[in-house]
Amino acid sequence: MITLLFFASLKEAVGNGQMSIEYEPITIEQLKRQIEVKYGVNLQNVMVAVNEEYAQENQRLQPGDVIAFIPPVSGG
Amino acid sequence: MITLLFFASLKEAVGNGQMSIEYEPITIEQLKRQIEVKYGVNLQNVMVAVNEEYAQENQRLQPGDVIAFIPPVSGG
Amino acid sequence: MNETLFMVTDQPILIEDVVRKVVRPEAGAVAVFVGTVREFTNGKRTLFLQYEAYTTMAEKMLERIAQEIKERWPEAKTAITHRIGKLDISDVAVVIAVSTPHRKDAYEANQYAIERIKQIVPIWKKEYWEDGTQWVGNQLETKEYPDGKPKEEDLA
Amino acid sequence: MNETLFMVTDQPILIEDVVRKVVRPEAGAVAVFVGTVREFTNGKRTLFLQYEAYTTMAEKMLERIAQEIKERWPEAKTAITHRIGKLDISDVAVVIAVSTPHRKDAYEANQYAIERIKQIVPIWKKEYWEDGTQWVGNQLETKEYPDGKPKEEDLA
Repeated sequence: MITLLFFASLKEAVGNGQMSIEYEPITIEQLKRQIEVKYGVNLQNVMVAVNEEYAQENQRLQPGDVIAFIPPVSGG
Repeated sequence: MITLLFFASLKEAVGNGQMSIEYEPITIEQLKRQIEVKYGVNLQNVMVAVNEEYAQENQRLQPGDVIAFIPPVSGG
Repeated sequence: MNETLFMVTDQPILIEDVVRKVVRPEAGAVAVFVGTVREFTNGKRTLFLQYEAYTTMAEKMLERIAQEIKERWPEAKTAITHRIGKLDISDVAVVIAVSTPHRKDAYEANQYAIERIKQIVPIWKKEYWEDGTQWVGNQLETKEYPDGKPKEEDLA
Repeated sequence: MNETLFMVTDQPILIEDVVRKVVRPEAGAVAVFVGTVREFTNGKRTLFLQYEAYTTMAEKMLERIAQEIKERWPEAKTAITHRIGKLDISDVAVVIAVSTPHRKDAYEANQYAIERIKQIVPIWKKEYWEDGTQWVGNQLETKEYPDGKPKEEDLA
């Protein structure tokens, strides 16, 4: 299983902050395309963290990964 | 009368933080020379405030002035 | 040390507490940044804000920023607390405290910290106005990112 | 406003109090400088400090610094409290808080304030070491003033 986390505007757009999906040996980039299609969201400027560390688009998912979609941050 | 105020190292050197002297129509520079001679102190790097405002050496005393001798400051 | 130097909390922040974490005998200077909720931004009046965080990761990123500071200013000690939840005008959203032996380093390291917070720490704010709401994207004042946030229509 | 923005006090300083004086709806950033008593200076151990002030003039000069800041950064609001009397290691000697709408100004104005304090505010500190004491002269870190203070022998 893979855990997906959505925050802020994305959470509202997806309608859910957290969900689980079946593990597939795909890259983050591929996962982003799937999400975009499924939820009609634009992830172009969205960073992705794998297990709480920012990850490159070409990183491949591992079983048990927690994948967070991080829209441009606005803390401070 | 003129009130003289001494602070920090100068206060210790002069042995007194405050004293009164007779008014004389002299400049601050002349007053400094008098103090230096009388108390054996060096006022070369000492700023002078007249009535709580920094003053130039050529300013002339006025009756009732409060003259403060201000060694290099070290607040903060 | 049991103190938590890097915190995301839903409670009001006491500036004194954050500063105390970095005060130490070898440091003579603490530069502190206090970010408060501003009422007007670009002429538009904010009623209140709602902050959301990916808390566990945000605290990790705050710690990473402190490590980056340590690499650049080896004598610096950093503590950061960021508040989340509903914040009213003038409420304190973030406190950054950096202590160093000499003050110039403290100011520089502190500015570095706030810039980095606005780049990498997963915290978001939602503005509530009289006529609507919006999640705010990248707010780096040094640089404009017109495309730095998903557009409302993309998220509908 | 009844608050005293510029204070010299013999009581411990609450950072929160000084910051609160400058927090306001139009300001989103407060830069704060907290000066604490450092234990070691040039390798020499300080036991404690004694601060003395020409209090009435010092408060006037703090206010003048705030006016100078206002001329350079018109949107800034400044509050400064300086403590005098006996201070132990890590005690807070001075707190400078400057609020501005945008943070860069707050940092710059704050740095300006501490530099000016070290130039024109009549406050002096006396260091107490294990083997003696000394009134400290000009301590501007940006510039050396080897002749910036009366020599001990001149004062004997």
